[in-house]
Amino acid sequence: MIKLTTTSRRILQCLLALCFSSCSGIQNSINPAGPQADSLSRLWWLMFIVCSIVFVLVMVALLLALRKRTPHSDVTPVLEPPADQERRKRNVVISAVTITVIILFVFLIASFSAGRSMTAELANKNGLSIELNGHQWWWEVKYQDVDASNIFTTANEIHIPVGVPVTFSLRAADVIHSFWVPNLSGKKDLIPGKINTIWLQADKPGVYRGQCAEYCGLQHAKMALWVVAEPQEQFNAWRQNQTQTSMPPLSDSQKRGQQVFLSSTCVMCHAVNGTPAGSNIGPNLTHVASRNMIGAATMTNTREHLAQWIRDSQSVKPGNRMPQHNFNEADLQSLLDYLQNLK
Amino acid sequence: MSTRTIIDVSELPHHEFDTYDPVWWGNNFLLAIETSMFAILIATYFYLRQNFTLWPPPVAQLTDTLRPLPELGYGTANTILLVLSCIPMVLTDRAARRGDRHFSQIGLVIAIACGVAALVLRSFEYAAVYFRWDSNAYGSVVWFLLGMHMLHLLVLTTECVLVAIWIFTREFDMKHRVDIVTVALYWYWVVGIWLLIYAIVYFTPRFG
Amino acid sequence: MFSRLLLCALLCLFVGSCKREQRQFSQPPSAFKSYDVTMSDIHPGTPGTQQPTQNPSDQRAFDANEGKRLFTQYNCSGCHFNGGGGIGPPLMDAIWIYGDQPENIYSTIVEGRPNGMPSFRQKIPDSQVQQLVAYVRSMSGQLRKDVMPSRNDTMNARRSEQRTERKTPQQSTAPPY
Amino acid sequence: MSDERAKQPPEISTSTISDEELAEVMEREKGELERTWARPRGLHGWLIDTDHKAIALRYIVTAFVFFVLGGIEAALMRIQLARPENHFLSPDKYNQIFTVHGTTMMFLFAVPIMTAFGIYFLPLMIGARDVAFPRLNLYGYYVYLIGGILLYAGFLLNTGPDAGWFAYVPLSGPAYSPGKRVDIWAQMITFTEISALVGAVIVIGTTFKMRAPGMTLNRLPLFVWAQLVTAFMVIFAMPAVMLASSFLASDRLIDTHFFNPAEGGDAILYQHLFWFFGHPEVYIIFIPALGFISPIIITFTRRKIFGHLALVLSLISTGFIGFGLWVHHMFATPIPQMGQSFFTGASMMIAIPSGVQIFCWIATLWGGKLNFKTPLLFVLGFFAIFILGGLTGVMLASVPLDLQIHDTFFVVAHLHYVLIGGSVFPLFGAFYYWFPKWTGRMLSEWAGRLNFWLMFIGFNLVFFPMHQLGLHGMPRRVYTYLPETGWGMLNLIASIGAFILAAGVLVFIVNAVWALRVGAVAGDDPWAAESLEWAVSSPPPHYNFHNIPVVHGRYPLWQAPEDAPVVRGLSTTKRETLVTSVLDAQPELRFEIPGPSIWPLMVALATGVTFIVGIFTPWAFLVGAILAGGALTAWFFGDPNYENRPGHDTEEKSETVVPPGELQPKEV
Repeated sequence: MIKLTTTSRRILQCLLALCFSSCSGIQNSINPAGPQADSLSRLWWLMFIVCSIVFVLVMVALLLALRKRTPHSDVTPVLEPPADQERRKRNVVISAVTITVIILFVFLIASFSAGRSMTAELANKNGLSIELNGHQWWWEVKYQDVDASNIFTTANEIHIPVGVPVTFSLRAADVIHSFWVPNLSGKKDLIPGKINTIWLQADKPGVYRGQCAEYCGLQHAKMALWVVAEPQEQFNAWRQNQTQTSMPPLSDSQKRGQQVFLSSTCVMCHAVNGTPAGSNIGPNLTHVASRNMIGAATMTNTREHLAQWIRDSQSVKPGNRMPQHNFNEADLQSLLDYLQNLK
Repeated sequence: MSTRTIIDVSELPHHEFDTYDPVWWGNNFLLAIETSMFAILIATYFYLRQNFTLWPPPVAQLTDTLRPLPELGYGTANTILLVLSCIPMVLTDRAARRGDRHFSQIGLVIAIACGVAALVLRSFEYAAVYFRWDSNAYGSVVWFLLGMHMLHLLVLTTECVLVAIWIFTREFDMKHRVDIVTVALYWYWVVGIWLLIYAIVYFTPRFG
Repeated sequence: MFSRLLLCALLCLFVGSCKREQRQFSQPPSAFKSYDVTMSDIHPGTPGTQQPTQNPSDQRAFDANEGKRLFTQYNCSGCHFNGGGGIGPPLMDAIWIYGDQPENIYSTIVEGRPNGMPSFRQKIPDSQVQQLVAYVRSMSGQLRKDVMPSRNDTMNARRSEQRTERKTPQQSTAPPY
Repeated sequence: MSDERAKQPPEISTSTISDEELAEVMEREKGELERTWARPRGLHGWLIDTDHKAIALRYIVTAFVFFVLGGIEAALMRIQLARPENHFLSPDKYNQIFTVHGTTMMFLFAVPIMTAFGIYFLPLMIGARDVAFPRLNLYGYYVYLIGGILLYAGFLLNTGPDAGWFAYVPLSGPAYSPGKRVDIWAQMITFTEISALVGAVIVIGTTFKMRAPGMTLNRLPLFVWAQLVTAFMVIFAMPAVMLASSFLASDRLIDTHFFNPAEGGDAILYQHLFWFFGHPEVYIIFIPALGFISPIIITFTRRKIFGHLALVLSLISTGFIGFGLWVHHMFATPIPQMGQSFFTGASMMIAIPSGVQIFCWIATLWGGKLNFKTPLLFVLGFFAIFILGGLTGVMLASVPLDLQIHDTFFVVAHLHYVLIGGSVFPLFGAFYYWFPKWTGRMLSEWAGRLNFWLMFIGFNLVFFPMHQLGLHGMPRRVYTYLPETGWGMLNLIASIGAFILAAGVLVFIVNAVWALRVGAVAGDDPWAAESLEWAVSSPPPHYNFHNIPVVHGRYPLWQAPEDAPVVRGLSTTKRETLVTSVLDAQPELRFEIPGPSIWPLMVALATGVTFIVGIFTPWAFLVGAILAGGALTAWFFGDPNYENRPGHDTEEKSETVVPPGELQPKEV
């Protein structure tokens, strides 16, 4: 009987938790914000409810089987149980198996149709196309366009217009990563030497967090990104800005900051369009100030965090590829001025 | 007083050929393991082939041929040798079954000679493959195929040597007659697998 | 007897792996010096601080491997190619113009050398220079075998560092070209 | 089998004997038999002992030690994840720990301990005196031990593998895993593979050829069926991972290009190879556990199992289908749609045989004379947990849904529900059920119940919240997470549960130690069970059966007639057992089983040297080959029974030394 309570406890806990979870979260697969995630969560709920019922039924059957106790004195083994009883059991078992098969068929159909809905109708629409390149441990985002002047590169923050299907072609620079924004769709792997494709579409504006879902080494845990879904015109404005070259330094401090940037380690890995800095080993910083997060969505993009990141990113994200820098205070401040000006 | 029947097995033999002997079964299942290993290895060969437009990959500095196909000479010689080596093995097998010590001694010696010769030929076969194991995936998988089979040749020959030493120096007892039959089986298997590998390594690049 | 053998095996392992597997991502800020960024690439003969002969990265497989990554990343391969040399002198042979010791290579990278080797002072932090030094020495097999990098995931230019036999360094005063 | 039919069945004479006479003869033979089968003296004797029971117990103890180590690693991970941005472990350490945890539980605990049960009980259940190849058996154990020690030596020396227990390339490859960490993983795989394959061959050989007269395939116990199916799966699955790990090692050590895309290699190839083994692996762990459940249910319901045939068939079909669904671990990779659909179908299909078995067992429980002892309790726990895990498994089989929950904590929850629920709970049931047979003493009943409830509640606390964590988007294998993700609460619950679970295991250890000292004496058959192992004393004598029994049904002890015939005529001075025909178990041979020998240990050491030193220099393979060759030669030329000649001193000294001549049963 204790078993019954534990079982029911689990069911209850499960239901509660799921109901709760399904109404919040910027990185949540059952809080869909796009057609794919939506059909997925519907598939999930179907399977979850059916499976819960099956589970409860089997448990009840088990408990009913256990209710009959016999005195321990009676231990003579039963080798020939009553035939009619056995026949009844056989029928029950057979029908149970049949029901299982039917349920599996339903699941199979449901899963196929869901899979179809995820790819089919988006595949032939033409929308935005983005090339996503996974690095240890950050995301390089290249916006493709027929018009060469609209092609630009950013990192760790993907802006997409609401209601427009976005095609991602996924590549990896080093090891296997996996691109996953639960609120929008399932995950796809980024595999060296291969090109993988996934379609996304956001129906509600909002910010959705994604994270690398294939173990990729030391900082797998802190390889995240943000997808910002915004109305078309807002998106256009953003893209307009991104295609520009970097803001020229205005104040003296910013000018010095640029000098520091160009004559120290920064320039070896980072690119700032419109300056000699053109390396693409680290994230492209042309519009770094316009981003919400730094360090692959590890910290919010504030001056303090930026300073901490430049000085000693290893304390925040041990093992990441950004070395420590011990600029003196003045240089650091002017560097920060410069970077924060890169809107 | 209650009595019970006795099944008296004291007359039963200690060893018998084929399915009677657990050793026979043990040996066959080891062969089954190795067979599935080779099956997967061959699958790998064809899987990797998909990544190449030309197989084996062309080499710029080769002028006479576009594709450095593995040269047939040594491989073919080895194949012929191995196939022929089955004849003494079959005879040894028969001899062991009917308990002809002298004959099986001769047979084993010939077999060992064939084994050694095959090993020597094999060491030339690697050179017949244009690529080294560290040149590209093609080289790697071909070397691995040849190497794995060579390993079996080596084990097989050693096993023959051991059995031979025994029946030359010690008694020609049932136990070791069973061993000879088992070794013979292993021999047929090694040859059979080689025919497959030979066809795949040397001819699939040529036809198709 | 089994246990004794085991003990020996353990000891061997320990000797090998005490330094080899160390992955040190950050020095305490005190360890690296604060400097004023000079605004030009010309450094009138200010000698760089000499590194101790013993380069800690020489013991660490991770560092040697990082060095290998940085070697292509910082485009050392642009001149030295995969060590075979081209615009710059080859690094995988036994001939050393400015010395084969870690501190020589360190100052070669930091100070630069005549005939085209630029100075990377301020451009590459010490820790990474050390990793590069370790890798450069591994190209001619100067490090322990179990520390040197194995093959990379790119086109197969030459056999991996861990399979290159150790070359005995010879000094050469001849200018590269 | 055809030419077996062709051959004349060998001569077998039958006679009758009164029980008194029989008892008298047996009394006279006893001493001789004891001496023939006894373990040689001292440490040396312990090292070379080939008694399948001794070896199996060593396997079990070793594997359990690794289980505890793996558990400790799990606890460390749970501490690290208990709250966001925790600094208890560095990412470097954390990655090593979860890799070693997975590797330990899969390769050093689950597979070996299941094999060990087979090695211990097959001969006892089918009425043989030892397994088919005792020395190979010993070799298998030593190789496994070396593999385990290698992994942990590496781990303690900061050389623990850190690329995950399935070590995907390129991360585990030469370019991204410098040092020797992954090489140690690859070689450890090789060692455990060898021992698993050896174990499989032994299980099959023993089951096919060493069954007591009358134990036709039709009467084979379900435990043995499970072991047999598992052994066949091992034979076809393990070579794949052996190749995968050797490809990986050679890529890392001698520059081959199997997984280097730039030279025509392929990263997906590794995943195919690994999962072609990796998925059957799950069933290799799980099917033997099904074999534990049936005897426990039979014993504690006091009735024949419902649907014996259905159970056997579903075991076999599970074995087959198990090979048809490895790709469902790779749905996120670019795999053609067609393939995906096929593997979805197969993955769902596997639910059917599992369902059949569950239903049959429940039908057996229904109206049986239930006796709620701890083993049965654990089996009931198995039902609750495994069914839940199976249902989430069906969800994971669906391609689109899998794309959401693949590689998240949902999968972590699922696989622990299936493996702990499906294997560890039955395993603990089996501990409680068979402990008396191993030691002759009973485990405490109330401690058993405490153990069960702690484990059951603890387990669900740890792993149930992980389902939600997965749906909330928490990927697996992260060493920490940001506070704003809101995963803190559920993770904390899980971490608390981990320690309750650990407490449960601790209770078991205390219980076992206590029982060994002062546990109630069990007697031969404390549960009044049906299978043959309960016919012999607890712990069983070295020679298992004095007279090979004759089996009359699926439930030998329940169906044994008063005057069951006995098999006589096996030598008492040599280690002989009866070999019978594969299908209908007709006596065929008096097979002489090799006795203790030092050479298995030597060959194992040679193997160890080869692969461990091979990490550092390829020359090791030459040296190792020579060493192994020498040892094998000695093995081959060694007298199979050189330790067991009469007069050779053993720890047993019997008073009744009768000249062997009189002991021949013919004169009875």
